[in-house]
Amino acid sequence: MTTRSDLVFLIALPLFSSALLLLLGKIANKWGHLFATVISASTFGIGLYEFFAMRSRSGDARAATQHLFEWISVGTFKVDASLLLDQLSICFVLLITGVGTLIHIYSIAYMSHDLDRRRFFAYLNLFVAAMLLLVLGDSYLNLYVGWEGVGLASYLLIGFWNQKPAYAVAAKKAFVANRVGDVGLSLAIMIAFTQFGSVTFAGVKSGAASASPAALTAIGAMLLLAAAGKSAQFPLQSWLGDAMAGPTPVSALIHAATMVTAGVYLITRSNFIFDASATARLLVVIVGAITLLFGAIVGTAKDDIKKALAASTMSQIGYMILATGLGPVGYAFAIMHLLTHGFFKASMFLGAGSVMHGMNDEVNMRRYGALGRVMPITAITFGLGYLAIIGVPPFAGFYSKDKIIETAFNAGGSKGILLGGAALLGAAITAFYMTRVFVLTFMGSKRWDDQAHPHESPSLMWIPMVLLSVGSVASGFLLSKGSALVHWLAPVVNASDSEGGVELMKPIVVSALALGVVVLGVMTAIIKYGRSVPVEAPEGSLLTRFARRDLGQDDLNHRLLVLPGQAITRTLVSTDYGFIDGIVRAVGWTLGYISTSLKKIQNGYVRSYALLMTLGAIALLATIWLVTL
Amino acid sequence: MSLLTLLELTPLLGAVLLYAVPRQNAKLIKQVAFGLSVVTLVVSGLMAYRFKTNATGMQFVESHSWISNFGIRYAVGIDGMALVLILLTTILTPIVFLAGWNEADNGRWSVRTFYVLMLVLESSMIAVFAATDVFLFYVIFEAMLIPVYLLIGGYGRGERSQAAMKFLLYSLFGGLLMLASLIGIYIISTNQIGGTFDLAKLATLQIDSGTENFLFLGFFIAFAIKAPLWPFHTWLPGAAKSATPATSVLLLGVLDKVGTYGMIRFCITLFPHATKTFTPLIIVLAIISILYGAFLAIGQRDINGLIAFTSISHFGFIVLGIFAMTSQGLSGATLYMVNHGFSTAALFIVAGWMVARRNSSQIEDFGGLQRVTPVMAWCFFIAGMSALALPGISSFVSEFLVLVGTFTRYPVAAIFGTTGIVLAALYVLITVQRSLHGPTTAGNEELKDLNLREKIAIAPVIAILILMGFFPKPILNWINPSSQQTMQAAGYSDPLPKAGK
Amino acid sequence: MDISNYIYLSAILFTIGAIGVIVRRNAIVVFMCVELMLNAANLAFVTFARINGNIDGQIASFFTMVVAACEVVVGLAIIVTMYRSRRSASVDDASLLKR
Amino acid sequence: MFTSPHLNYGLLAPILIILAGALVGVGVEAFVRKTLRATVQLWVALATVLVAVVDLFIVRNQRSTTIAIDSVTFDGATVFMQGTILVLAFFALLLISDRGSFVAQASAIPGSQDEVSADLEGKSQTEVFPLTLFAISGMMLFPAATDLITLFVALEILSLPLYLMAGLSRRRRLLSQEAALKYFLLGAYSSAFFLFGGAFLYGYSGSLSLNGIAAAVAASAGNDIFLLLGIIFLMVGLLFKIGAAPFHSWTPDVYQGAPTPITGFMAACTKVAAVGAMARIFYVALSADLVQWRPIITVISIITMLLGAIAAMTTRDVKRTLAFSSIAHAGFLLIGIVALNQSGLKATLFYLVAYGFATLGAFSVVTLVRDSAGEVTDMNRWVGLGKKSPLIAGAFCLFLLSFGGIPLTSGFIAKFSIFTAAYEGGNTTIVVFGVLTSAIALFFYLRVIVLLFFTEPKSDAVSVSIPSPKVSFVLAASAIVTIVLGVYPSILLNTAQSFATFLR
Repeated sequence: MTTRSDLVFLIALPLFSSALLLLLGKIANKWGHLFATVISASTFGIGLYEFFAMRSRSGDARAATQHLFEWISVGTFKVDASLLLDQLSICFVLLITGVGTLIHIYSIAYMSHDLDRRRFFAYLNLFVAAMLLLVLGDSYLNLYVGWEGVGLASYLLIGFWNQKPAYAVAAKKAFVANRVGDVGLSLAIMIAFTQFGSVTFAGVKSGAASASPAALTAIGAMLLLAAAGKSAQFPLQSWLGDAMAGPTPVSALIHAATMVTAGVYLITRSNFIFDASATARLLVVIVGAITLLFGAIVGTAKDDIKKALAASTMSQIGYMILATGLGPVGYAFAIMHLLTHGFFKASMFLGAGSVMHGMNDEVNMRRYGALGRVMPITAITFGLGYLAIIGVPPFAGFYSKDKIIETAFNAGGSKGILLGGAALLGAAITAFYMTRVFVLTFMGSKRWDDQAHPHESPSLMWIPMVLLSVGSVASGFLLSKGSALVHWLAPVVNASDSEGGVELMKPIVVSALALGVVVLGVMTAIIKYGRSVPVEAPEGSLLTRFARRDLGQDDLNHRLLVLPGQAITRTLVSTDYGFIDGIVRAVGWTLGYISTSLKKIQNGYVRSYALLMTLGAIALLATIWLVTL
Repeated sequence: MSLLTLLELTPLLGAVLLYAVPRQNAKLIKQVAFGLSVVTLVVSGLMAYRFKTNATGMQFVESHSWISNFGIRYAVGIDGMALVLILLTTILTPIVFLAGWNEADNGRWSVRTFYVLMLVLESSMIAVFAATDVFLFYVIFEAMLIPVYLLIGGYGRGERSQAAMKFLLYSLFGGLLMLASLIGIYIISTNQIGGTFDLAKLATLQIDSGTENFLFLGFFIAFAIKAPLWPFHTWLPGAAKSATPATSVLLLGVLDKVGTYGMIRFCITLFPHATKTFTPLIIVLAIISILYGAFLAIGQRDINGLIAFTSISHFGFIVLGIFAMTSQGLSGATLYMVNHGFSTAALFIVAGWMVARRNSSQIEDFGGLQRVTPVMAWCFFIAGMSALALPGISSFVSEFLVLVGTFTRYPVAAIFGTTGIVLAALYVLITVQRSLHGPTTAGNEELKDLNLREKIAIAPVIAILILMGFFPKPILNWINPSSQQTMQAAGYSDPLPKAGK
Repeated sequence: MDISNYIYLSAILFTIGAIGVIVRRNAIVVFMCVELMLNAANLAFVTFARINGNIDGQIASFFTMVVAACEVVVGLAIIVTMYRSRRSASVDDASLLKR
Repeated sequence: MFTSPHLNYGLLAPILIILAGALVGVGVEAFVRKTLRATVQLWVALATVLVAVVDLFIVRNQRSTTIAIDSVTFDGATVFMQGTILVLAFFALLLISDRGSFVAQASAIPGSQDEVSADLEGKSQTEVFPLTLFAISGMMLFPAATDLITLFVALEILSLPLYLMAGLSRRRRLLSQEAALKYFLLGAYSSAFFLFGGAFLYGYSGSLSLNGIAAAVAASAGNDIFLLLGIIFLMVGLLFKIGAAPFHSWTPDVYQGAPTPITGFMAACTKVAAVGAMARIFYVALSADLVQWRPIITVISIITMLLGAIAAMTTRDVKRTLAFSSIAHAGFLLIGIVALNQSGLKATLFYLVAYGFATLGAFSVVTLVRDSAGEVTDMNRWVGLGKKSPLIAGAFCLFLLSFGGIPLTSGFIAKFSIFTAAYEGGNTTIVVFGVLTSAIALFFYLRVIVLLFFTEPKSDAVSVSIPSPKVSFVLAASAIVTIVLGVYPSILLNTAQSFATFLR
């Protein structure tokens, strides 16, 4: 362990910038975006510096910590505000600050016409700060702060145009779905504390060795729930599509490249839990496999370019989650796919943003077509990303996704075949729907009307796109060359050089298979969408319609959660007045009634008063008589 | 005279001083009252400065015979828990004065009466947390209802006198039950150690379990009404809807804390065995409160009613933490009291401004405020975030401590409690969406954003909310010894980690 | 004759008086019934004095007579005023104060 | 051989002074000019009471059971209760002397020419002062009396003047006369019971003195039928005077019909005397037989508290409400008798003072709320009084809060002490009921406060007449006592503690 004193600036700088821009208000309108971008770039600078510093150290010294202050200390519950920068977090730091900075630059142009651009940049910086805290925290609770912080930033950015009610609803939905996941994270922390008396990664790791399997499984399941919430995994996936309500740069940064991958980070970070619990791992791969197919299927039916990409993101993160569930070696591949995905998906989202920028914010791909000619740079950068995601060698996705498919097959037995098969099927569908997106947007015939004047975006926008597409091309090769990333991460995830499990097929066979299904998917898409595409979506088959409705996820949530929730609320509201308060009112009413009746005794006749007295005396006599007898 | 007594007397003397100001000069009255509350704040600050963090037991102790026939003493003293609640009082009072500068103008009575009542209330709230003689506590506990009653009934809105009446009747009813228990424990002390109301001495009594259960219930129901815990809560929404923001802040922010404070200070300390007996029941009630309050909050149309129900949910957390009987639960609950004070204060103050501007408290009448009045909208948003316990804001620390403390002993309860955080997100965000987001509702286009006075009033609250989210340590350092002492008194110790070292 | 019979007599007189108060409407009669009750008590006192063998009871009865006389004075005054203003001595007519 | 009885005039003096004053008053009635009479009578009455108070103060520490053979006992409780009665009576006299509550000529037919002319002549009724003094003397004797005859005589001395005074109201004379009639008939009826009970106790014990009865009770097992009849009938008479259910039904009617100052006097002082006598009888004579009567008094106490509190909830007349409140308080006071210990007696003494002053204060407010036709007691017309005369309405609320037992008022300490005493005596049930009743009772006290302060005044709302110095004095004194005894009750509690003994 090395102690560093500059880690805090990674978080403090963007946080400060965000607060400053928000507090200064209109004063900062002129320079706010530039300031935020510079800050973001400087965090990237620090990140790079730290990276090289880390590389220059070796062995255990690579991981660095910084103790800031004692945050909470009650009894044995001690949580320090401490940062941990190790091989895993530095990957994220570079991704977040790097991609983040590019997207800052992109946004300067993209948001140039928005009156609230300053606020947008403040939110972006807030996001960067929170995300860095998420990956730098040395304990689950620190992570939690970042975890909710990015949720807040995401909420603010999805609802950036919240004057539109639908967007405000989307933001709320994202936050609430995330909160369900947060319940998982909270409970995981509580179980961890109850079991190990510590919530730091190190403390839990050391405790996990001697913990009961049940506890570990419980923690694992709860962490998975948390990951599912944040990373839009089944069954908490429904918010991601709606989250596209936010400005496109946000979709690129938060809902594609970084925040949504936090679940993968969480599981990877908690490898010591999952390594010790096969059941938890099984749950993870099930969720991953379901989601990767789910997202892929939904992606085939979406006409909204951003929603199609969002579905794709969901599916790709499904791959990563699947990978993390495959044991020590899977973590590295998950992270690798996460990094390459960060490049190519961000690149494609920015491309989509560029298209929208040129098309008056039109998002329906059926109204695009033949845009490749008017937006060549966008088309090329998007195309590179496209090739990367479908896994064409030598683009980035080929390296990372292939490894996952391969590892899935190697999981052993029927489980391996099922998972490998799912991953392979996912790859085929991915090839299909991504080809569909690309063809619908950039090729074929022009379907936009004359009011649209598509044009290439300004340089501030395309430069980041180009840089990202370079990443989409090269990152896979670079990371996997000599298992660079696997070795780099090995100290954190305990991965050994040899890939675990039984080798079902030779890697080359898997690659061939994968390529085969990809070609199949691409061909199908070209055949289906290559020629003419109706501007209005055809009704489509039952499956298509079902996929358009996100495979019924919202309907299911509506029936299972929203309606009963509303019913409970209504019932309780009426119960509160009618029953609980009603009892109190009934007591009052009864007393009043008794009071009125009692006063009937007071009828004004002196003789009846005398009678009452006499009866009273007789009653006393009778009582005492009875008592005495 | 100890500093503590001086602190109690400062606002009271201030109230007297207000009578020297001519009744017509409302502005001067407000300024003097505000000045006095600041003086009180300074005195309390001085006290906090002199407070010895690591010392156990009561500090600033003072004791004089009051009603010698019953061994009743004017006995005051504070530990960390009392200190933080007193500070909460003294900090919030000037803030609500500033925030609600004009809210007394249209009351039933004069502006002066309003501030006199407020200062008397402040004084009695300080005294109630300082009292170490159970009888003294009881007297103040009851007597402080009167100013609140008059404040709601005299300066509130809507069905104010009904709401005020309901509040008073509920509280007095609880108080009477407590009185019965108070007498019971006094008689027991008479038989064992000579009649006394001294808290520390009463804690040493040997009470047979049947009696102890009854005595416990007397105290507990009184506190549960005050806190308020389901199903004793139905007075709160009405009171919150009718009271002025300043009154609501002091009522929900501070006064109701007497309930939870009393549970720790009296129920647990005096009746440890009964506490054990009733803990399961109370935990169930707390869980019901958390979820029930949250659901009802979701179903509210009135913004103040919403805040009231969120408070019921939050009080559920506090009670849960208290009766979890772990140091995290207790400290968390105490911290929660403070945080909830500031968080509700922020909510009520901003909601009060919204209501005053729009002249309606229906959530549906707002909408799109973020475009019209961004600063106010931001303040409301941050207050909302503190209500849903967003990490980075003070309430997160306390809520998490409560849950983690509960989990170590009662995991199932903690799991139920944790689901409350989803509901919290719902009620806050639904309200935010309806009132701040969306297109600007007709009639709201001309609403004015916060003025400088209002900004100055809300700034410290928000600053505290955020600051204490990151640096709760000084306060926890004050609170922790109290929690330890309470646990010792109740005969509990923290559960040990199940695995590992 | 058994001396306890006087006690029974006194009890009967008392009961008659009490019933009279309840059933009679004329204020004077009602008042006379009260006097009857007082005299029943007197009889009891005297009888008990005899039984107990001391004269305390007899003395008591003298006091009672005096007090009863005083009561008559006051009572008649009240009843007469009442009668003058209402032209009726029925106690049932005096029932304005109720509820 | 006849030996003249030994009378300790020194200790009888307070009573004798009052009696003498009353006789002087009668003389004044005969010899002083009409125009001066009212003033002279007031000064005579006040001076008499003052002298009696001073005398009582001088002899306060002497104790004797034989100041009039063995019929009157001068012990701590006697001193305290006589003192209380005298002080309360002093303030009541000031109320009584305030203008215009009394009829000019009681014998005149309401509405007749007689009455009008008497009114025009400016005659004013002044017999009320000697009557009051006579009543006071009876009240002082009642709690001091230790034999049945003296008790009976004292009961009548205190009652007879009150019967008359109840009928002296200047306004609404029919109601006033009706009140007098009801009070008289029922009072006489109850004293017949009292006497009959006394006869049986005498028959049982062979003695008229309380000590003699106590000795007999202690000697026998106590289930003698005579004893039981005696206790029950005696109890009826006493409970009637206290106003406990089911012997309470006169209270609302008489309180409403009687002139307000008299109601105040009666409510405050009679309660002291009757409770004092009852306490003495049960503490001294019958304490050995508590198995028999304690359950009964307990039940009666509970019924009385509940009835008073519940019935008051829906009552519309202020004086009737106060009457029901006084019934509820009778129930609370019975708790002190049930307690049957020194704390119980101490608490009862304190309670009587607290209650007495609050009652006087409350009724003095009632005298002030008027319209052109005199006092207005319909509560609906008191609406919004707090706005017009906050001070008067505030004082009224203070007294109500004290009745309700809100801390920092004398009523709270009173309730607290009496509950404590009962708890100490092992009567937890009655404490629980007492607490519940207090909650119900609060409802109607608060209802009045809401009417006064939280309801907009109507157009036909009444005015508050400017209080004369006398009424102001009473009001202020009552309010001060109510607060001082609430905040620093030790002053009186210590006294009550040292005086709370019955000599046997």
